[in-house]
This record gives sequence, structure tokens and C-alpha cells, in this order.
Amino acid sequence: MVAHLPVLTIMIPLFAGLFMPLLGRLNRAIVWPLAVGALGFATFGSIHMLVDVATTGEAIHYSFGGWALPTGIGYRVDLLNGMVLAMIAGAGLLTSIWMLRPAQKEIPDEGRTSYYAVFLLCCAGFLGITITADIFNLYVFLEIASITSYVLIAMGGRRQALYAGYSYLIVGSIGATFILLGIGHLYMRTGSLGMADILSQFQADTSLYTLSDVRTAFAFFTVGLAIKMALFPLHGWQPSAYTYAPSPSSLFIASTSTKVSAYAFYRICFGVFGLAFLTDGLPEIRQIVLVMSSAAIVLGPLIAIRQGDLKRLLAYSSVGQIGYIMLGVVLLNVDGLTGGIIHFWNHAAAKGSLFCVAGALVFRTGSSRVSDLAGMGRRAPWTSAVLTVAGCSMVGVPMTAGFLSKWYLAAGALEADYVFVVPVLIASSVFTAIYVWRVLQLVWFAPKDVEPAVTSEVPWSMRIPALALGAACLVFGLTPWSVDLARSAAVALGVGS
Amino acid sequence: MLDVLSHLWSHYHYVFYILLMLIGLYAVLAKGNLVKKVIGLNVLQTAVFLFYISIGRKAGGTAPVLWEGKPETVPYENPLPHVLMLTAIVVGVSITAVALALIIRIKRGYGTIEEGEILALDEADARGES
Amino acid sequence: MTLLTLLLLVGLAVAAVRVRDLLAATAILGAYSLMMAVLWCQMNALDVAFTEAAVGAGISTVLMLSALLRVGAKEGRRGSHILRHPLMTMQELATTMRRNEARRSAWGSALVCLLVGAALLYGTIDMPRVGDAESPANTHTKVAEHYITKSHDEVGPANIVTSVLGDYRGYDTMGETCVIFTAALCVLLLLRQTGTARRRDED
Amino acid sequence: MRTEKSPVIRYVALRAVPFIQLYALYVLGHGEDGPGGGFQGGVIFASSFVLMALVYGYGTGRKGAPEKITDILAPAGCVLYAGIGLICLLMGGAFLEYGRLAGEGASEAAKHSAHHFGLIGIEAGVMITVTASMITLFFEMARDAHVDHGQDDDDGEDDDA
Amino acid sequence: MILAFDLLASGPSVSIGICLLGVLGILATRRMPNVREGVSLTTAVVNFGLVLWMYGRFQAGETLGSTLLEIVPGLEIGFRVDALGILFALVASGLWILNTLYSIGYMRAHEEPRQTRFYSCFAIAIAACMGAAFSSNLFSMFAFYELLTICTYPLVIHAQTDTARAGAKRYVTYLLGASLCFLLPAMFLIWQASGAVPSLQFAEGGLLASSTASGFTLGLAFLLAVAGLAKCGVMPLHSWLPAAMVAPTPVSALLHAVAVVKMGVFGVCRIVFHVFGVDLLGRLGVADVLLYAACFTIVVGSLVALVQDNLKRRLAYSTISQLSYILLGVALLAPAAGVGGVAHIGFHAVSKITLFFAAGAIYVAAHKTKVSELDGIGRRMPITMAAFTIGALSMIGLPPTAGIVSKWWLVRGAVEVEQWPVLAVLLISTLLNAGYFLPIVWRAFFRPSPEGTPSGLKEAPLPCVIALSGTALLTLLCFFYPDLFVDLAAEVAGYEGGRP
Repeated sequence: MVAHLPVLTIMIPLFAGLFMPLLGRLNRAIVWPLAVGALGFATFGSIHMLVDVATTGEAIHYSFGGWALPTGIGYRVDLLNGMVLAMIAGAGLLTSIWMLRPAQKEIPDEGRTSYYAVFLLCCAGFLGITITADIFNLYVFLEIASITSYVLIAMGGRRQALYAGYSYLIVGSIGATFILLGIGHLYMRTGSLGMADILSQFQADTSLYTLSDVRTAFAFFTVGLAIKMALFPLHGWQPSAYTYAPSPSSLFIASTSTKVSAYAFYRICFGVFGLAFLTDGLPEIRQIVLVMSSAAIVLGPLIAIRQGDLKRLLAYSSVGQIGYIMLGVVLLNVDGLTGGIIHFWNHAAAKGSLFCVAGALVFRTGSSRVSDLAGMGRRAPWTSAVLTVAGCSMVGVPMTAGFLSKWYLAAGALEADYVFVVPVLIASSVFTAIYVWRVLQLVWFAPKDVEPAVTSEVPWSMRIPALALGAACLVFGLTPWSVDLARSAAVALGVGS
Repeated sequence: MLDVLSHLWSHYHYVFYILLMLIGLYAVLAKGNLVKKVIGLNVLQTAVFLFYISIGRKAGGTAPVLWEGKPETVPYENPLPHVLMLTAIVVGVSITAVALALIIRIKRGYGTIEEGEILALDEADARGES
Repeated sequence: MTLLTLLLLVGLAVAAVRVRDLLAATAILGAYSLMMAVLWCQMNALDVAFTEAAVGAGISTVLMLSALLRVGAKEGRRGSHILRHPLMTMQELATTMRRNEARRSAWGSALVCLLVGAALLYGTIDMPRVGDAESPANTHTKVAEHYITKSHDEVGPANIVTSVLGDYRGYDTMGETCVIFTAALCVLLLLRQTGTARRRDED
Repeated sequence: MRTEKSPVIRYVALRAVPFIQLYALYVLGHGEDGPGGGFQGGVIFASSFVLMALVYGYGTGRKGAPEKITDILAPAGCVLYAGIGLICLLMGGAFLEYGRLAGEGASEAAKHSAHHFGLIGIEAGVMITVTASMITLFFEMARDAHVDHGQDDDDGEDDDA
Repeated sequence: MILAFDLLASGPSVSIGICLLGVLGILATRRMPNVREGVSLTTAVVNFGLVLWMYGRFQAGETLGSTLLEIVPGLEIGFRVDALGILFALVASGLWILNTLYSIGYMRAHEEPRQTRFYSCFAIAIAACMGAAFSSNLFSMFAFYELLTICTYPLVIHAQTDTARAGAKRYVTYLLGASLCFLLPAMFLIWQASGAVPSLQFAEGGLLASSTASGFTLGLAFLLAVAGLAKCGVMPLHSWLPAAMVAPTPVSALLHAVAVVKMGVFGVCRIVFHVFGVDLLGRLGVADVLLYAACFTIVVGSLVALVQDNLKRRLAYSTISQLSYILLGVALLAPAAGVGGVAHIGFHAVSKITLFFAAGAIYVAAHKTKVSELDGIGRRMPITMAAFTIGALSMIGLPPTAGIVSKWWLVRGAVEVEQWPVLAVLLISTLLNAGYFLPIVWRAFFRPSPEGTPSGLKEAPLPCVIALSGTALLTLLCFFYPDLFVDLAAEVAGYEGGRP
């Protein structure tokens, strides 16, 4: 069965999502264990594949229906997407454990089974985008993930959630249409939809890079994915979406969704167009993405400082963080890419923990105002500790995960002679430190007369995933293996050192 | 000038798909009514279908159904874009359905489906809270 | 002949976007889809035509009409805010809204459309002509050629589209089926609710 | 939807429904040899219920396709599709490798018919899901439309005032 | 045998571990104040014992230390015992014992709230000091440097009043801001410049001694690093120090006279001696910038201290000024001056802690915080004021106290490299020091008490008195037996000439 792990990792959550409306009708109690079990399997499968790829050094291939690519559709797991798969499945598993109680509170009874089903389909969608080796298949799973995301967001208790979901739907559909256009242009030029096949055509004849349709294709991929990943200045949909979504949705979507699109961009750059396109074919695109991501890195945290709502604050901070990942691509050297790739995990861990805390706040107080955090340290020490660790990771305090990302990005920037990136990173750390410190001071050193709004610790089902994510921030910051993986992944992408 | 015109003429399918696409995109971006945006989205998506189908055309080709004879002798159209667009049509109608459901809920929640009024209500809410 | 259909399509699209009565706009959109189906027939894409007629002109229109019955069919004169400046605060937003918002959003949108259009037109420069049997898309031996020449032996059906849809790219079709199921599930989740959720909305 | 339809329409619609459904099945089966298939068939099948609802009212239409059944059928179609893929996998092949349905080492002819069988199976899955989903979509959209519509009229008056 | 071997390799880690164990002990016994304070004191004594043992081993020529954790190649948490480190560790761990004693008296007399948090943060702070002292590379030092800032924040904000919050805000803004904006990029530049295989390991003669990076990069890195080490209190990045005086006096005493600020100057010494190396800095010429800043700070800090009426603030500005002696000694790049600078880490610590202890004792016993209120206090608190006088003499640099020893070495170094302006600065500052310390002594002993003050002795609680007498005694001892510090300093500065 190990040979079928690629497809099973996607199909088990998908199947669980399909069966859930049927089984949930019989017995509602089965819904949560089913979700946890399915995502547990996906986590196991993706980690198994990642270990496999890391030890053998060879990518895993899988083709559907027995048709060789590009005639049929196939999957391909290498180090890069193995890491992203593990991130999605892990975040999905922890979210599914975490959501037991918040879902009872925030999702109406009659819709909860369907909510779980939609959540599982969303996980399957993200996993499918990541693992596929066929660009049109990527689009299909992108749409599964998108449609479910829209609704996961719109399920928030307030009416603003509906409008946030709708805005995301409209903007996201424009993005998806642009991606579809990009796929069309590529298909017209190469006659193929298999990523590896397209790449080999480009590599065999680099004069293709000068063709107008190839360039247009890349431009539309870039803009479409930039919308989906909320890259500045196309992030307009994101703050409201994160703010008004129910806590389980915002936890899962914040820790995975934008990064999946960022991964897709990595894949388009390295697995479809090829490295040479960025260096020789259309170097201008590098500058544009560089400027966009630098702007995101500085402005995201800067706007976050002013926010009074914790979820909105975190959303703006995500705008900045996605900039780090995109910065990794355009630096085009091993150090920079290592920083970008490692940030998939580091940011998922940090942002996941922070949204666990935001969810705990909503769970206890019913709203996510920053001011309600006052005095939480005394009443909910575990949650506050997670907030502290994850906050430090966001700032990039040494020995936390965030530090390593920034360190490698800075090293890559110097190597690529983009010296100005270093002050950009510093400025962003400073802005991040300001809002993190503001929050932490409220949590731990609130004035004595303030009565804490969070009166007690959250249940264990919510505490364990939060602690696991918080611990991940430390583990990734203290152990070399995650960096080693990312470095091998970066080397495998074929950039010069 | 003549070059440009002749280019546009020879690629007129593409010119039309771009035109349709821009009409749709304009509606999505500029119209404040939520249903109108969905209509725009539909036009936008169908325009892309036109692009795909145009890619697979063969001059003098026939439908890709093996009625006419052996594929070696008959110029059958490229079937792949057709397949892709069948999928895209389904995706399109799915998005339309979800969008409409959201609009119905928005109407129920806000009492309006005009973007400006919704934002004004949100703003009033935000002021009420602070 | 195709050109005529295309011209008609553009006319219908403009009309669908411009008409203020949403019921009429929906009807026009239905006609537009039907005309699209005609176009697909002219372009030998029979399956697509069939689907477009059933979905675009059929189900889609019906869904829109039934939704319109619930949300009202008049379009207001306010403009859109989708292109609002990312850094703009809510308050600034409110002032811009009062000032000529419709015109402002129209100009902004037109600008974006022009940019997109220019990029797409640029993309056509090196494109093969429509109908070029020698274009890469039509001659790839492992993809298009393979489907046309081998599908009958390898899969069976006379309709190559069915072979590709169900077999070569069967996994996509499974995804597509899941998409439509997902949409149904999502709509259920959003619309089928008892009193509690409804009351929450109407607060 | 509130006004009574003319008797002619009612008569024709009622008689048309079985034919529409039959045609839908034909489209499904015809997919192998010509345009058509599960998706188109499903949409057409669903439209027969839509027609019923339009002519005879929401309740009557829904009676033909009760919530309970469509709710089960919608995922069931997907499960059928993916299940066929999974069976291929259990038979030792790749996911959706229909040839394997004939068993390992089967003759070319057996494989051919296995392909045929697999295609029919998945088309049926698609049709089931599409039919049930389309019916669900329509009936959820159209559910108590008159209630909301009434509320809409009130809003209109507010605007005028 | 095996145990001894293990302890040799992991002595520094054990030292940190002891402090952290102490934290756990303090937390576990939070409901029993006596036991809690006993744990605190025991931890301090055990830790000091361990540091002494390591000093012995180090003197015997053994290498102590190991790499604890390698995050990625080049970035590691590792320890190594060397002269500079053991000097700093001896000062911090030794004074921690006396300080704990003093805290017990002070905190009890004041009935302060949140004492458990106080003691545990204190222990973490010492752990951070130990970690920084024994760090074998810049990255570990940076990590412990940051840890110190973070764990002293609760101590500064201890009272949680508005003033305390404002002071703490300034404290954290300056320290974290400087290290994020300057120190981190500096570390990064050093890493990049260190060669083909990037490293941050401290090395005798300088990690960057053989670097091929451009002079501009290296100079920039040096200036950023010095600016980033804002704990050293050099102007214009000094204003956190007076702001942090809102903390309880034991905090001001140990942390803001000894551990925190010394961590800053210790960092500068590390940068100068073991990252850049004296030779490289001599070639680059950027050390002059540090020299000028130090001279400026010495004079201006003293001038500002002159006009402060609040005793703790006056001491704070005195600290700012005195720290720059150390920087000056290091920046002169002359071995003899280096000895003076490095040795001043220890000498200034014992004297300044005495002064702060005395100030706190006055506050506890007489509730006086202003210089102008101290008339005649010497007659009521003779022991305290005697200790204060010894501390003040040391600050000015008069025998028989520690201060004169380091000042003598500084003068010697300045003469050696013929920096006459520096000599002038030293002279002026001595006069200024006398100008703001001697009036206090004079007031205390020779001015009559204001009317209405009860007569008779009223000293601070016994633990406080013991502590401050102990530090005063140390100040005197350092004059008669300066070799402990001077030898270590000579090793750090590479001084091979004769001794006085």
C-alpha cells in the first residue's frame, strides 16, 4: 500500500468529507473522530512520504489510471512539496482536534456535520494542489479548496462574515480565472499539461522564453496566485476574512491557505517555467515580486500595530509573513530559498499558535478584542505561554523558528546583492516587536485593577494543539533538521549556491 | 498599422475573447450590485472557455467523435480543451451557486445587496462598538 | 458565420452588464449562454455546447432567477469598492463613498481592465493562428495526438472527449464531481437552517 | 410562482417529465458514442424536477425528490466514482486504472470491457451527484422565496420614504 | 573520574542549570517565603562555588566548555571558559549572594508584593549572565543578552504603577530596539565577513583577524555592534538606565549597577578583543569613534550627575559615566589601558553595589530618596554611611579603595599611546566625581540633622547591613589584593609588561 500513499493521503480526507454527511446523519458523535482520524492518516502519509524522499533522495511519482504523464494525470512528491504536504496535514490534524469545542460554540447545531465535511474537503483540496504534477489538476483542486474556504469563512457568527466570504469569492474567482488563463497560454505553447513535460520543453529550447504568450502566461500566474496568497497590494480580501471567520476556519485558513498559493508559485517558477525564466527569460518579474514582497514585509506589520482586533492584527501580520516566503523565490540562491522554504513551516507553527490563542479568546469572551487579553497571563498561563513563544517567533528572537527564516533570507539577500532587503527585514522585526510587545504586556503586566476577561484556561482539547504548535516554534528554532530539509529542498530546485 | 490590423484579423477569436473577458471583468470590478458582479463573473469565465476552445481548433476539422472514419485520415479537433472546459463549466456553475447563496444570506443579514450600503452599515457597526 | 456569433455575443454581454433590471440581465445572460452554445457547435465542440446549453442557459439561469426572487431585482446606482486602496481606513472609505463613488470606481475598474487587456493582447502577438493544425497544442504526440489516434484502441468510446474525460483525465473529472458536490454542500450549509441561525442574521 | 399556471401547461409539464428523465438516461448512455455523458444527463434529469416545481409549486416538486434522498445521493455519486478508483487500487492497479477491474493478467478483450464498465460506472456516479446536487441547489435557492420576497417589498417602501 | 570529566565539559551549562533549578525551587516553594528565600540563597552560594571551582580549573590550564546545541552550522549555543568570561562570572555570581541577602531584608521590610516573581526573575537573570559570560560564540552571547533584557523587564515593571510602566517601556524599547536594529545586523555582517565557512566563534586575537571583507563592512559591523550593546550605557543610548531606576533597589543594585550594564561592557570587550581583535581595529581606526563617545559620556554623565537631587538617579548617572571608563580603556587599544578597563568591570561592580545598597538602606530605614534630605544621616546610620563613603572614594579613585587601581592602569595606558586629551578627561572626571560624591558624605556626617528627627541609631534590617558591609569590605580588599582581577584582565588584554 505504501506505493499508493500519494493518492491515499489525498483520498482519505476526501472520502471522509464525502462520507461525513452520510454518517453524521446516523450518529453525530462520529463526526469529530472521523475528521481527526482521516487527517491523522493524512499526516502520517505525508510525513512517511517526506521521510522516504529525504532518505532516498528521489521524488515519488504516481500516475492515475496507469497512464504515463503527460497523457494522464500524475502526482509527484519531492522535498519541497513533501514539506508543504506535512505542513498542511499537520495543521489540519491539529485544527481538527482543536475545533471540537469551538465548533460546538460557534457553528449552529444543524450545520455542524456539514461544516466538518466542508473542512475536510478543504484540507483535501489544499493537499491536492500541493501534490499534483499536472497544472490543470492543480486548478481543479484549487477550486475545491477555494469554494470550501469561502464558505468556511462565511460561517462566522456575524453578518460581516458573509460579506467577507463573498468578497473573497469574487476576488478569489478573478484570481482563479487568471490562473486558468495562464494554464491556457502554457497549453497553447507546449501542448501539454504535465509540469515536468512543460519544463523539459522549456529547457530544450530556451528561446521559448522570449515569446509573448509565455510571458503573459507567467504574468497571469503571478497575479492570480498573488491574489490568492494575499501578497501586498492584492491582500484586500484577507483582513476581513480572517477577522470574521469562525475560529476553527481562521485557524486552518490562516496557517495553510495563503502558503499553499505561495507554494504553487514556487512550483510554477521551478517546476513549470524553470529557473532560467526568472534569470534570463523575464528578469523584470523578479524585481517586481521583490518590490511587492518587500513592501508586504514592511507594511504588513506596520498596519498591524494599529489594530484593536486580535484576529485582524494577525491577518495583517500574515500579509507581512507571506512576503518572506515570496522573497525566498526571487533571491534565487540556496540561502534565500532555504529561508523561504523553512518559513512555510515556521510561519504555519507561529500563526497557528497565535490563531489558537485568538480562538481561545473568542471561546472565553465571545469577541477578539486585543484589550480583552489584559491579565490573561494569570488566569490562563498555558495559552499565554503559547502566545509568548509564538510572538517571539514572529519577531525573530534567536532560538525560535522565526529567527532562522530571517537569518537565511538576509544571507540570501546579501548574496544576491539586494542589500536593501536587510534593513527591510530589520524594520519589519521592529514593527512586529512593537505589536507583539503591546500584546504581551497586556497579557502579563496588566494594571492590577483590570479584571481579566479571560477567566480560565481553555479545555484540554484546545490546549494540546496550541501547545503542540507553540512547541513547534521552539523545536524548529532549536534543531537543525528542519533547516537541513529546507536546504536540501532548495538545492534540489537547482539554484546555484 | 496594417500589420497590427492584419494580426488582429488573423487572431480575431482571441480579440473577441479578450473583449468578452474585459466586459466581464469590468462588471465585476465596477458594479456595486452583488448579483451584477456574479453576472460579470459568468461572462468572465465563459470568455476563458472561448480562449481554450480556440486553441484546439483545426482548420476544416470535425468534432472529435469517431464517426467520420480513421483518425489518420480525418482531421479531428483537439479534444483536450473540450474536456478541460467541461470541468471549468462545472466549476463556474458551482461558484455561481455558492455566490448566490451568500447573496441570499447577505440580503437577509443586511437588508441590501448593494456594496456601498453594506460597507456603510459595517462602518456604523464599527463605530457603535468603539 | 462565427464572426457574426461573436459580435452577437459581445452585444449580449454588454447588455447583460448594462441593464439595470436584474431579471432582464439574467435573461440576457441566459441568451448569451445559449449563443455561446451555438458558437461551440460552430467550433465543433459538441460536448461543450451541450453542457453550456444545459448549464449556462438552463440551470444557471434558473438558479439566478430563484435567487433574485429572494433578494430583489433592482440594481442601485452606487459603485463598487472592490478596488479600494488597501491602506484606506474605514473612515476615509466612507468619505470617498459619499463623493461620486460610482464614477471613481468606474475609472479605476476601466484602468485595471485596460491593463489586463493590454497584457492579453500582448500575449497574442506570438500566438499561432486559430485553426493551425500544426500548433504545439494540436501536435503533441503524447497528448492531443495520442488521444485522437489511440483512444479508440486503448479505451473504447467513439467519443474521444468521453475517453479523455473519463479515463485519461478521469481524476480531474472526479475532482469536478467533488466540486459540484462541494457546492451543493456549501449551499446547504449556508441556506438550510432553522430559526437560531436566521435570527442571528437578522440582528 | 404564486400564480396558478394554465391547465395546458400543467398537463404538458406532467406528461413531459418522464420523457425528460428518459432522455436524460439516453444522454448518459449515449456519452460513449456521441456528445453527452453523466454531467449533461444529470443536469437534464434534475431539470425535470425543476419543471415540476415551477409548474406545480415548490412542495410538489420537492416531493418528487425529497431532501433525505438527494442529501444521500449527492455524496453517494462521488463515493461511487472514487470507490471505483479505490477498487482498481485494491485490485493491484493504480487509482482509476479501469483495466485492472478485469483482474490481473486479463486478456486485452477483457481489459477493454473493463474499461467500458469502469466508464459506465463513473458516468453513473457523475450523473447521480450532478442530479442530486442540482436539485439541492435549486430547491435550496428557491426555498421560501416568497417569504424573503415579502420582506424585500417592505425594504422597498423604506427606501421610498 | 567520569564525573569530573563531564563536569569539565559542561561546567558552564551546569552553572546555568543550577540557576534555573533555583527558579523551579522558588516557584515550587512560593507559598513558604522562608523556604523560598532559603532556596534563593542556597542557589546563589552553590553557583558561586561552582564558578570558583571553574576558576580554579581554568587557572590550572584546563579547557572547560562544550557545544550544547548546534542549530545550524555556524549558529550554535556553546560554552567555553576564558579569562574575560570567568571574570564577569565571578563578579556576577559572587555579588549575587550578597544581593540576595540584601533583597531578603529589603523586600521584607517593604512588604513588597509579587516576591516569587521577583526572586525567580532574578535567578533567570543570573542564569542569563552566566550563559553570556561563558558563551563561546557571538550567537549564544546574543541569545543570553536578549534573555537578560526580557527577564529583567518584570523586575523593572515590578510596582506596576504608571511610572513603573513608563520606565519599563523605555527600558525595553531602548534595549530591544538597539539589539534588533543594530546588534542583530552587526552579528549578521560579522557572520558574512568571517570567511568561506561562516562562523561566530570567539577567537584569541579576533575572529575577523584574517577576514577579507572590505574595510567599510567591517567598520560598519563594529559600530553597529557597539551601538547594539546599548546595555553599556554609552551616550546617546543611555536614557534607559535612569528610567530603570523605578525598580526596587536590589534590582538597581545588582542589575543596573552590575549584571545588566556589565553585560553591555562585557559584550564590547568581547567584540573588541575576540571578534575584531586589537590589530584589526587599529588598522580600521573605528575604535576612535568609541573612544570619543566614551570620553563624552564620562564628562557629560558626571555633569548630569552633579545636578541630580534624587540619590538613585545620581548614582545612575555616575554608573553611566563610570562604565565609559571601561569602554575608554578598551577603545584605547593599548594593553595597559585594556587591563584597566577590564579590571574596572570588577572594581566598579563592588563599589557601585555598595553605593546602591547604602541608598536602599537609607530608603528602608529613613524613607529618604533625595540628596538634600540626607543632612546628618551619618550619625543615625553610621555603618551605612561609612560603607557609602568607601564606595564614593572608590568612584573618585582615591586610596585605599579599588577604584584607584583601575584608574592607574588607565592613565598608564593613555600615556603609553600618548593620548593626552584622554588624560585630561580622566582628570576632569575625577574632579567631577569628587564634586558630586563628597558633598553627600559631608552632609551626612557634618551637617546637623533637621529638627524633629528622632535621635539614636536606626540602621536598615540586619541582612541589608551585612550585605553592604560585605561589599564595602570587598572594595577595600580589592585595593590591597587586586591581582585576582588584574591578572585576568592582563590575560584578556594581552598585557605582558611588568606590574607595579
